[in-house]
Amino acid sequence: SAEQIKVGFAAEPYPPFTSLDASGKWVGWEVELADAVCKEAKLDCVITPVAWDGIIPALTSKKIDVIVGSMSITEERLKTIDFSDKYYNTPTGIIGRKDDKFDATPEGLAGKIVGVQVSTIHQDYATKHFGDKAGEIKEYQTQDEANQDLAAGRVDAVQADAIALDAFLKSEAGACCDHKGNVADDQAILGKGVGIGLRKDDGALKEKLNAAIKAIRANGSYDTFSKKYFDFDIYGG
Amino acid sequence: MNESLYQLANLGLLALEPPGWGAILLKGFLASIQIAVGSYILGLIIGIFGATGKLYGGVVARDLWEIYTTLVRAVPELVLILLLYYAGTDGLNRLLGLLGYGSLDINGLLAGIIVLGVVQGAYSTEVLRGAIKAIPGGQIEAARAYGMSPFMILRRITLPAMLPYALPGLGNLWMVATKDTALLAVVGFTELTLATRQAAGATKAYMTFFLAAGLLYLMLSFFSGVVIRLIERRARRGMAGPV
Amino acid sequence: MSEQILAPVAPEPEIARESLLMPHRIVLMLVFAAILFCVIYFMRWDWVAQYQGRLIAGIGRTLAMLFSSAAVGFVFAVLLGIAQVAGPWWLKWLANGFCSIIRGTPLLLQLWLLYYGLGSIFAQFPEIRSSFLWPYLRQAWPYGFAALTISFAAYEGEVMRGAFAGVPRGELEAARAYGMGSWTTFRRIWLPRAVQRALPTLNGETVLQLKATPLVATITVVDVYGVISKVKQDTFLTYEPLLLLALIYIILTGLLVVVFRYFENKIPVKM
Amino acid sequence: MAETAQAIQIVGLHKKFGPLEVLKGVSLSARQGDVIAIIGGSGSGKSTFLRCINMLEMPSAGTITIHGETIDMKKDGRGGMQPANRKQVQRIRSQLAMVFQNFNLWQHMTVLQNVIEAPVHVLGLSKGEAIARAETLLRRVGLYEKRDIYPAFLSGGQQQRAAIARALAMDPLAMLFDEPTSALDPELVGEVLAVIGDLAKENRTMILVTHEMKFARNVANHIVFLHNGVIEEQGPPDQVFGDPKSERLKKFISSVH
Amino acid sequence: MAETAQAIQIVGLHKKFGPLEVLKGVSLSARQGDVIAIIGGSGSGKSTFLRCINMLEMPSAGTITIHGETIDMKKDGRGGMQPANRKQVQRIRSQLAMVFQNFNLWQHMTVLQNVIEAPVHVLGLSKGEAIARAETLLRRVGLYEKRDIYPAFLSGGQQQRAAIARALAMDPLAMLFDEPTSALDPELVGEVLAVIGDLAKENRTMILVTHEMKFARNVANHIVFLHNGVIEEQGPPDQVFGDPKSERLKKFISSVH
Ligand SMILES: Nc1ncnc2c1ncn2[C@@H]1O[C@H](COP(=O)(O)OP(=O)(O)OP(=O)(O)O)[C@@H](O)[C@H]1O
Ligand SMILES: Nc1ncnc2c1ncn2[C@@H]1O[C@H](COP(=O)(O)OP(=O)(O)OP(=O)(O)O)[C@@H](O)[C@H]1O
Ligand SMILES: [Mg+2]
Ligand SMILES: [Mg+2]
Repeated sequence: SAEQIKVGFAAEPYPPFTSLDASGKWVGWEVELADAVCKEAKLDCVITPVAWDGIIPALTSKKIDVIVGSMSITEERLKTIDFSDKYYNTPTGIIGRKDDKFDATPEGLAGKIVGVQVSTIHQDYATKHFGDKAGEIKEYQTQDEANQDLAAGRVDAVQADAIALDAFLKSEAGACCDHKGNVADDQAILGKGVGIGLRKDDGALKEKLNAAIKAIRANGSYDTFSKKYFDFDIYGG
Repeated sequence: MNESLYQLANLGLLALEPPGWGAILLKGFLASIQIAVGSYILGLIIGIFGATGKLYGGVVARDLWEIYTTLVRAVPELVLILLLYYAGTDGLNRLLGLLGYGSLDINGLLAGIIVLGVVQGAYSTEVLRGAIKAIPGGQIEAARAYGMSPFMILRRITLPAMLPYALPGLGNLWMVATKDTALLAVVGFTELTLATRQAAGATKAYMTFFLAAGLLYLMLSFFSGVVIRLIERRARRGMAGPV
Repeated sequence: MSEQILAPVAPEPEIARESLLMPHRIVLMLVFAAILFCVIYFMRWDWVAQYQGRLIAGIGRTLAMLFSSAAVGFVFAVLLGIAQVAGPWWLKWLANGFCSIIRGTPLLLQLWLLYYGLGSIFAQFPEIRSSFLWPYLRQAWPYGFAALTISFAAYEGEVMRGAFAGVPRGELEAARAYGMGSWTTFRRIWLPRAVQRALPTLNGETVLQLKATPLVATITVVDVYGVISKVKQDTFLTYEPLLLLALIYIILTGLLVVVFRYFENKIPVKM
Repeated sequence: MAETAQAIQIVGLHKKFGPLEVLKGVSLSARQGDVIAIIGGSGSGKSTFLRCINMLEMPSAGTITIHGETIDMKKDGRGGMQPANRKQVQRIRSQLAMVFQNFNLWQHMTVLQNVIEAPVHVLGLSKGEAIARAETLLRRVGLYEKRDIYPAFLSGGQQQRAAIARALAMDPLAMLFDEPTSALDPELVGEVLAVIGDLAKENRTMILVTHEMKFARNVANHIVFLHNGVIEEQGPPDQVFGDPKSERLKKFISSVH
Repeated sequence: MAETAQAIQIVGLHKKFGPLEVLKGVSLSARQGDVIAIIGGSGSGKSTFLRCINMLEMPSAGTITIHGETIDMKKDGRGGMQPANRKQVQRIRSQLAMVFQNFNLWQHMTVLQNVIEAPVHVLGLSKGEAIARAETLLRRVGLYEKRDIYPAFLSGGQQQRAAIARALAMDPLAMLFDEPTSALDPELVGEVLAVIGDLAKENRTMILVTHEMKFARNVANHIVFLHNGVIEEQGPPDQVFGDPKSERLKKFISSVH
């Protein structure tokens, strides 16, 4: 039978990539991606939700075998874990309340409270680029909480993956807010896109996953399920 | 405007059938109860060994149990859960690896039970130790005088005789066990609290779900309270008046 | 289990009085030293220097949370306790209900209910948003403080109820017989006597409260637990930060116990 | 003059506990310097009567006059009475110092603190003054050395002497003793009775409930025999003990001896 | 025959508690049917001696032989002794039924459960058999009606009678009583002594420590006077009580009467 691997998701909702629906199923773009990759690589994948905060320790202590969690490939993370090739890449955006006009620049954010999710590239980016000017960089365990606090007025701006922000803005709760722009790029922090996280000694698995990602890109299934979620090319440049 | 207030009344979100989230909550609740029961029983077993070890064990055993109970009771459960959850299973797997076995698949439920059980064990140890000390010494001496073996004394006399003294403490511990399951939310285990947050996150109806979960916990604690009182009354039937 | 188990329970040697130099103790200490050595030399601790300042600030915030919530919570606990012992039936009923509800639900849930639930409702009222309270209400710590305070009040309310009820009636009667009014009796006799009785329990409960404080990190209050979480996420280390955190809490617990011992010993109680 | 000489005057005191009428019209007057001993069988209402005098129990009917001041009472809704003026009751209580059977010392205070507590917080004495007075009194009852000890570490006799010092510190118009020695071991009774005996010699107004007949005879100048909630017989000790009139008193005296 | 007739034989028993030597070489032999009363002042070592017989205390030296079987002991490292064979000790204990001063009934069991506990779980009787035996015995000590009551709800005398039934249920070779009536109120002593007196008439081997001299004289056929850890004097009751030799015994007897 097929090799069994445990696919780690963040247990906290991260729409439209991974979230639980009312019937208890995990749904979202990344779930479909994981399915497609696993099918292609002939792997028997078991979805294993873990706390985002502990997702890397969970990987290294073998509670899970791969991370499919919109985790960007960065130098810092590469010191601890390994990544497959990227499977999507999106710009980083900033949103704020509609009645509050500002730009996604250090100057625009001067004095503002910026919410980010912990241990994300956004946290590092915001700390480095906005840290001095902004009123405070507030860290949240989940993206969802950051968004929630923006709606509740407890932060002025939220920096995150533009797509995730877009999903929030489209939701009922996101009606309060709009997109203020994307931040200037910083490859060293924002990385080279999102990849599947792996343990360092898992070379064989990495080969398989890379081949599978390439294959679903080539055979069109990647585009098929992406269309359901996005009206643009999420794979990026 | 008063969207959340409106949602408070939107009980449709709690329906058992999707799009209601009732089933998810109940599943989480069930998981909470499973963990609570499991860890409580594990804690009791550890507690029995701990209490007898502390009272009757050799010097080494006594010191080791003392270290265990002191450390566990001084460190926040949250920290212990993180430490044991990651380090515990990691260490176990490494040990198994060293011994040449494959890695063990410890699922979240089992890990949760073990982690909370170890925490509960420290408190159980103290409760049971106090209860055993409260047994009049003569009762155990009488058992010796009638030729009972040490294990039989433990089984037939010590454990049942200490029960009335231990029950109030054990009752409290059960209440703690039911509530400590919520802490597993921070390691991503979908028990009631995390299920609540997932539902709340998906629907943004925070108040509705938090209050619903609170009600479930309250029901559990109320029901437990009734059962504990019944058990206590039964265990105290041999005692004249309140202790 | 040797014949030892047969021994009557009474003669339980006081561990503290035994010598630290017993052979097995020395072995234990050696083992401990070896573990300590391994921990120091085989694990990474270079980050400690870098986070030192934030750690100290975090400890400060933890202690601030602990003491402020315990102090305010204790005032409420006294009220809850006395209400249950001496109040009219409806007040008894209310106080009792409050204690049962808080004690019956997890603190984590209460915290989230206050922060995400109540907090988001506040945000929907422009009146509140424009009021002078808003700068506070939009922060996280007031919610953490409120949740911790309420929880402490409920648990201690039970303790104080028992303590108030346990003060011998005769001592209160003596106070009345010497012409003290109800407030003087309460302030000079009933309350101090009840607190004295409750001190050992309060000690334990305050340690429990200390251990509950890290939960506020889940609503973005950066206490020492929050700082350690950050270390974990920045460095991708797991065990080292958690071990340090455990050590910090052990030390704080030890200090609390010592402080309470001091107060307990101020009024000797005959065994 | 005749007014003030009448230290305590009680007229027609009734006390009901629910349906049970414990006191059925008891009257008593004590002049300044009187030492009155109340004797009687268990359940005859002695404690209740004493506790009514300083309003620890509310009488159901009757008047209580302390040094010419009658305590105002009003009807509560449920057929009982209640004090009309709480401040007055507190003031009168502070003038009638009660010594309890179980001492009722405040356990969280040292002996000295116990003695100065009420003078400072009820009478409003300065702390220094109260301490000076307390130390004199403690020396008198032979407890000066124990002044910084907590009551739990004293013998019963010492505790009762501390309680007497506490009562004396109020410089009361009259002292009320409810079986001050019955919670003591026989060996300790003597030391407490000695202290009370000394007080009696000083012309202090005292009302004491006691089971120590010999002591009552020696110390009191008036004996009241309570039975079933009424005063069955009263008079000077020699008459009451030497020549009891009623059958019941005769039986009581013979049973106690 | 001479062997088995010797029910209990103790030779040169010593017992030290730390530096304190409580028993300094006590020897005693009881034939089948003997009733031996041990008397002596407080602290003379009576209880310790009785507790050594069934090894509730480990003797420091000496031998104990029950119905011809000598209990194996070996030296422990620290100058004391310990049983060589735990099973043997348990077996012998089950043949020597002890009745304690404080009854020591198991509080979590009813009277009947107390009585059948050891027969079922130590002797291995079937439950039905044990209950039948227990009911006979309970009837004998007059507690049949109380068989389903928990001990806490019995009077002291009833508790002690239940404890005696519990001991009898083991059908023991000998019974050991340690001051079986001294924890009882005076009114209740009689009922327990009556039961023990009946047992004595039945030719049951018994060793009893008692302060009830009159009872000892009536019931025992041999009196042992223990003083300071040695047997100061022993003999038939009439001789020991009627014509004591040693000064100490004389003094003891006169002090007790
Ligand atoms: N608070 C109360 N409620 C109901 N009944 C009471 C109360 N206090 C006293 N009594 C009853 O009143 C009666 C008289 O009690 P009291 O204590 O005055 O007797 P006493 O003469 O002091 O007896 P003793 O010598 O035993 O102290 C008793 O029958 C008692 O049961
Ligand atoms: N477990 C023990 N540890 C140390 N000393 C003990 C112990 N048990 C008894 N002793 C001491 O041994 C001495 C004899 O005690 P034992 O109880 O045998 O006296 P006894 O003759 O039964 O006196 P009593 O009539 O008061 O019961 C006493 O001095 C006692 O203090
Ligand atoms: Mg009385
Ligand atoms: Mg004895």
